[in-house]
Amino acid sequence: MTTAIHEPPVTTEAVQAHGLTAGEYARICELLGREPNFTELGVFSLMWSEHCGYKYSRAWLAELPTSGPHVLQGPGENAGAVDIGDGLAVVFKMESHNHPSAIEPYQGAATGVGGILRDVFTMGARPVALLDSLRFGEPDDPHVRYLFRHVVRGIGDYGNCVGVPTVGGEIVFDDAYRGNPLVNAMCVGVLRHDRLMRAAAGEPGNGVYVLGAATGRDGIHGASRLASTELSQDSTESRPTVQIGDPFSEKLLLEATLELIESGVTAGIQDMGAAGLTSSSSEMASRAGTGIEIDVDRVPRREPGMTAYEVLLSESQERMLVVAGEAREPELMAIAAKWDLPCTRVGTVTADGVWRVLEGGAEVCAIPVAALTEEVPRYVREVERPEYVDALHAWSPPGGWLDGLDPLAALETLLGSPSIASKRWVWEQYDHQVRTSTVTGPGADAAVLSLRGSNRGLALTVDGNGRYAYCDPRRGAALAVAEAARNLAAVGARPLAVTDCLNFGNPEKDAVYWQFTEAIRGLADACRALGTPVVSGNVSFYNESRNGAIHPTPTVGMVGVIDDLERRIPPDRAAPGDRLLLIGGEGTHLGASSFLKEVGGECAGRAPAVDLEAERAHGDAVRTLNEAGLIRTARDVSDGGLAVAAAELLFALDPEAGIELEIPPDEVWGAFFGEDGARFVVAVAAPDERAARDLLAARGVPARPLGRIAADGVYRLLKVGERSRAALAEHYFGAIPRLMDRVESSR
Amino acid sequence: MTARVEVFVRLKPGMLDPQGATLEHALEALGYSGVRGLRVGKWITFDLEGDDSAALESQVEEMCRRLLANPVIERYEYRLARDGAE
Amino acid sequence: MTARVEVFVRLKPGMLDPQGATLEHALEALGYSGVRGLRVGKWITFDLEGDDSAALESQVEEMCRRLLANPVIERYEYRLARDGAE
Amino acid sequence: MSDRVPVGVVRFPGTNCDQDVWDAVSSVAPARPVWLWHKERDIRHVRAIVLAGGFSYGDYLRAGAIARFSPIMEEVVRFARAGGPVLGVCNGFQILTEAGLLPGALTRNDRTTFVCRPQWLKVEATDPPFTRAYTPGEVVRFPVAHAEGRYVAPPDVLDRLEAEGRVVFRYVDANGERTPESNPNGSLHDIAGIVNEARNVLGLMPHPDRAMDLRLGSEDGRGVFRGLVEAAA
Ligand SMILES: Nc1ncnc2c1ncn2[C@@H]1O[C@H](COP(=O)(O)OP(=O)(O)O)[C@@H](O)[C@H]1O
Ligand SMILES: [Mg+2]
Repeated sequence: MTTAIHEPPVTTEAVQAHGLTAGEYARICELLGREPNFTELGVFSLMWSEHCGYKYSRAWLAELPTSGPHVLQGPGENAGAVDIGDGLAVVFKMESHNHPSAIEPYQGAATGVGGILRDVFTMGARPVALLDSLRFGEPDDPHVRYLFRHVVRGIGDYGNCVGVPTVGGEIVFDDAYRGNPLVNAMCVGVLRHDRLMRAAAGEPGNGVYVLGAATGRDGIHGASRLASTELSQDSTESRPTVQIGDPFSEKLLLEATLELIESGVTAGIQDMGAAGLTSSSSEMASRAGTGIEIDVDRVPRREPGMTAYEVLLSESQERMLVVAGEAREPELMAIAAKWDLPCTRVGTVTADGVWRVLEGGAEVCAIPVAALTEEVPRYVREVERPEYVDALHAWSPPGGWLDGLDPLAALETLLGSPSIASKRWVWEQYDHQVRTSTVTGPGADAAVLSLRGSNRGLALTVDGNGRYAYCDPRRGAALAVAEAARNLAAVGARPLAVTDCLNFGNPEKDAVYWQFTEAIRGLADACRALGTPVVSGNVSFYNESRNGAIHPTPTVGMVGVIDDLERRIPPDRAAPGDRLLLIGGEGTHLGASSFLKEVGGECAGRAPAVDLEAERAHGDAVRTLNEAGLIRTARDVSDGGLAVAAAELLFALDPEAGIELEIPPDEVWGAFFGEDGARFVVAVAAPDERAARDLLAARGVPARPLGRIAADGVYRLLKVGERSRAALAEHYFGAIPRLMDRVESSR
Repeated sequence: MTARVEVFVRLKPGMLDPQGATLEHALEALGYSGVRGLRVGKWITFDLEGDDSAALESQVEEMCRRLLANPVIERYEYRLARDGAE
Repeated sequence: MTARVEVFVRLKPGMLDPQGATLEHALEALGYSGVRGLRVGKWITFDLEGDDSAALESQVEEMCRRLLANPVIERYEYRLARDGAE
Repeated sequence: MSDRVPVGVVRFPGTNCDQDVWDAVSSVAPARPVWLWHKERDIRHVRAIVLAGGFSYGDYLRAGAIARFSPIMEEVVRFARAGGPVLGVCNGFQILTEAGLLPGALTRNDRTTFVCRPQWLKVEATDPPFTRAYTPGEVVRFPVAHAEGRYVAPPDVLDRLEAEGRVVFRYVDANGERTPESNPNGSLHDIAGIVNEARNVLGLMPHPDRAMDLRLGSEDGRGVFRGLVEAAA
C-alpha cells in the first residue's frame, strides 16, 4: 500500500479531527488488517458519518414498514417506487438541505432541489413534481426574513429552470428554528415499470464513467478541510463551503440520463452529488456485490493541484457516476455529446470486492467495499424519557385565560399568523404549471396532477408538526402521517406510500435520541395502520443552534392516486345553498395547538390523541361519499381547527360566497379551534344532504350538520359573531406580503 | 462632497460559475476560441454624498460587507472617484 | 499574446433598473442616506489569446456587439491589459 | 396522418415547455408536431415553427441571448423572412427579440422576482393569423410564468407598434381594464405580445400552451394554435 503524494501522517489528532472515535478507528484497522493511510481515513470519515452511514438511525429505520403489494422499490435505492396501475410507477423521495441553507439560503435550497431531482431521475423516472417543507424562526427577525426570501428564490429558480413544477409544500415559522431553518425537498417522478433502474455496478469488466460537471473543491467539510489544508496549502482560500447550483447543467443531465436508461446503454447510474465519488462508487459496487477501481487522475477537475483526498471527498453538484459495458461506450459517448455533457471513463468494475483507488499509477486506497457500506457501525442506546415532556404535559391553562376573548378576533389572529396565512407570495415565485399537468396546484389540501397516457390522477402532500412532535414525539410523527392521509382524502385520493424526512437535533444527546426513537415508533404505527409503507426518506441530525435543538420535526411526503381524475374533489366547487357536514366529531383538544401558540403564546400540553382506526375509517368514508357523487368540496381539519378549515374552504370559492357555522355555544373554544384528528368539513348539495348523512351513519362515522354556504360574503358563527369574508381575507392573504414586500436592510 | 462609486463583485475563486462557463462555451461556438477563465460578476455604480473621502471609503466598505456582496460566496473590490473625475 | 479582458455592461441611462432601485432602497433603510442613482451592471472578465493587441481589441469589440450586450437596452465598455500588467 | 400540417417545435438546451407545446399542437385537428433540434439546419419539412418556453442555456447572460446563435435560428430567420408563420412563447419571445425578428427587448420583471399566475389579456389585434379566432377586444386568460418578461422598446418603436396595430395582446384585469395590478411585470404599454410588420411572427410572454384544457383553468389558448396551423395550411 503506497500512500498518496505528500500525505500527512495518521495521528490520533487526525482521527479525532475526522470525527471517528478510538473504537471506530480500531474497527477500521481490524477491517483493513492494517492502519489506514490518510486518504483512506478521510474516506472512512465520510462513509461512517451519520449523513452517509446512518450510524445512529439505521437500526431504528428498520422498524418502519417498507413493503406492500404495490411497492416496487423500498428504501435502499436512490428513491422508492410504487405501482399506480396502467403500467405506471411513481418514484419519490424527500431529502433535507438544512445546514447548507442556513449558511447560504439561496444556493443551499437550490442545490437541495438539484440533489433530490437527481435521486429520482437516476431511477429512470421523469420528475413531474416538486414539493417542499420549510421551517424558519419567527419572521419579525430580519435575518429570518432574509433566509425565507432566499430559500424561496433558490427553490424557485432551480425548479423553474429545470422545468419541474413545484406544486405544494408547507411552511411553519417558530422560534425553535431561528438558528437552524429546515429545508426539506421532495421530488416525484413517473415511469413505466419496465424502465425502473437500480444503481448497481453490474458485471466485473464494466466501465465506470463520470458524466457531467468537472470536480472542484466543493463542500469538503470540517475536519477534512483542516486535513486537506496540509495536503495543499494554497487551496483553503479557494475551497467553497457552499456549492453553487447549475440548474441548466442539471436539465441536460436529466435528459441525458433518461435517454441513456431508455436506450439501455447503462448497467447502472448513480448521483454523485451529496457524498461524492466515494459513496456513489462504493454503493454501486456494494449493491452489485463487486469491487470497483477508480483512477483519480482521470477524473476531470475544475481546479489544478487537487489531491486524491479532495477528488474523492468533493461534493461538486450535477455529476453522475455511470456504469456501462465497454461495448456500449460509443453509444454512451454519443448521447453525452448530444447533450453537450462531458463524459470520461474513470475506472472499472472488478470482481474482488475491493474499493480501489489509483493515483499516479500507484494504489492509494484499497478497502473492502463492505467496510464502507454494510460494516458501518450501528449504535442503539436505551434512553429515559426526558423530564421536559412531563413539564409540558403537566401544563394547564391559567384559569379564566380566555375571558373577554372574542372567537372571531382569535380567528383573525390565526389567519394572519405567518404559519397559517396564505403562502401565495411563495408559490407565485414557483412555476407550478410547467408540464401542463397541474390540475390542483398549491393552496389546496393536496396537489393533484394528471398523468400522460392515463385518466388516473396523482395526489401529493407534505406534512409535519414540530409542536406536536416536541410535546409528544410518538403522537406527533403519527399525526404527520394521519394529516397527510387526510389531505389526500380531501381531494378524493387513496394514499399509497410515504417518504419521510426526519429532522432532529444532536442524537448523542439523550433527549434528542429519545425523540427520534419515539418518532420512529409513531411513524411505524401510523404507516402500518393506514397501509402506507415508507419507501424512501432521509435523516437529518445535528439541527441545533445557540438556542439549542430544533423541535423534533418528522416531515412526511405522501403520494396517493385518484382512479378517475374526473372524480377528484376540487377545492372550489361549492356554491351558495350547499350544506356543510362536520365529519369525525366535535373538536375539544387545544393542547399544542395553533390556537394555543398564536393566540395564547404557548407551546405546551399534549398533542391530540391519535386514533388511527378513525383516521382510516373517516378517510374511507370521505372517498365513499365522493365515489357516490355526494361531495361538492372538502377540507381536512388540522392547524387552527374547524375555524381555519372553514375559512380556507370559503376563500377558495367565489367572492360573493359566505359561510354559516353552528357550534355548541358552551364549547366554543374547543369546537372552533380544537385540533382533534380524523375530521373533515365537507360541502354537499342540499338535496344530497340526507343521502350523505345516511351513508355516514350506515358506516358508523360520526357526522353532524355544520351549516351552509351563503351568498352574502360573510363568515358567520351563529350565536357568536361574524366577520366579512373580505376582512378575514385581508388577514389571510395580506400577512406574508406585508412581511416580505418591504425594503430589507440586512441578511 | 460627492464621489462616484464603482463596486465590483464576483464569486470567490474556485467557486463554480455556471453562467461564466456557459458563456465561455457560447463564445467558443461563435468562433472565439481564445477565451479562457470567463467569470461573470456584478458592476454596481452609484453616487455617494459624504463629508470626506475617508468617511466615504469606510461607508462603501461597510455597504459591501453588509449588503452589496455576499461574503459567504463572493469577493468585492471598489473604486471611488471625485465626481467629475474619471 | 494573452490579454486580461474586463467587459462592463450596464443598462442604458433612463432604462428602469428594478434590481438597482431595490438595492438603493435597502441601503437607505440601512442608514446610508447619501446614495443616488444606483445601477447594477455586469462585470465580465476573461483571458483572451490573440496575435496582437489590435486583433484582440477588435475581437472584444465584436463579442460585445454580437453577444455580451444587447444594444437595444445596454451599453458596454471594456478594458484590455497585457497579462501580468493590470 | 402525414397529410396533416407539419409544425416544427424547436428544442434548445434548456427548453422545458417543448412537451406542452407538442401536446398543444397535436390537439389542433389538422396539425402534426415535429421536433426541431437546435443543431439542425434543414427545416424544409415544416410549414410553421414554434419556439417553446423554458430556460434556453439557463437564461444565462440574458434570456434568449445565447440560443439565438444556434444553427437552427439561421433557418428560423430565413423561414420567417420568407413569410412562414413563427410563434414564440415566453422564452421563445425572448429569443425572437434577441434574434431581431421582433423589436424591443424583455427585461427583468419590475417586481424582480419570477411570477407564475393566471393572467387576463385583451386581444388587441385580430388581423394576424394567430388571433383570427378571437373577436377584437376579447378578454382571455393565459397563465404567465417568467422572471424576465418586462417588454421595453424605444419610444419611436412603441409608437410604431401602436400605430401599426402590432400590439396583439395586452395585460388587463378580468374586466379588460388596464390597471397597475393587472400588469405582472411592468411591461411598457402593458404589452404582452406583438407581431412583426408582416404579421407572420408572433411573440408573447403568456402561455397559450398552458390554456388548452379547462381542467387546468382555461382553454382560451386554443385559438392561437389553430391560427398558427391555419396560416401554415
Ligand atoms: N427516514 C427514512 N425513512 C426511510 N428510508 C430512509 C430514511 N432515511 C434514509 N432512508 C433511505 O436510506 C437510503 C440512503 O438515504 P440517503 O443517504 O438520503 O440517500 P442519498 O445519499 O442517495 O440521498 C435511501 O434509500 C433512503 O431512502
Ligand atoms: Mg442519492
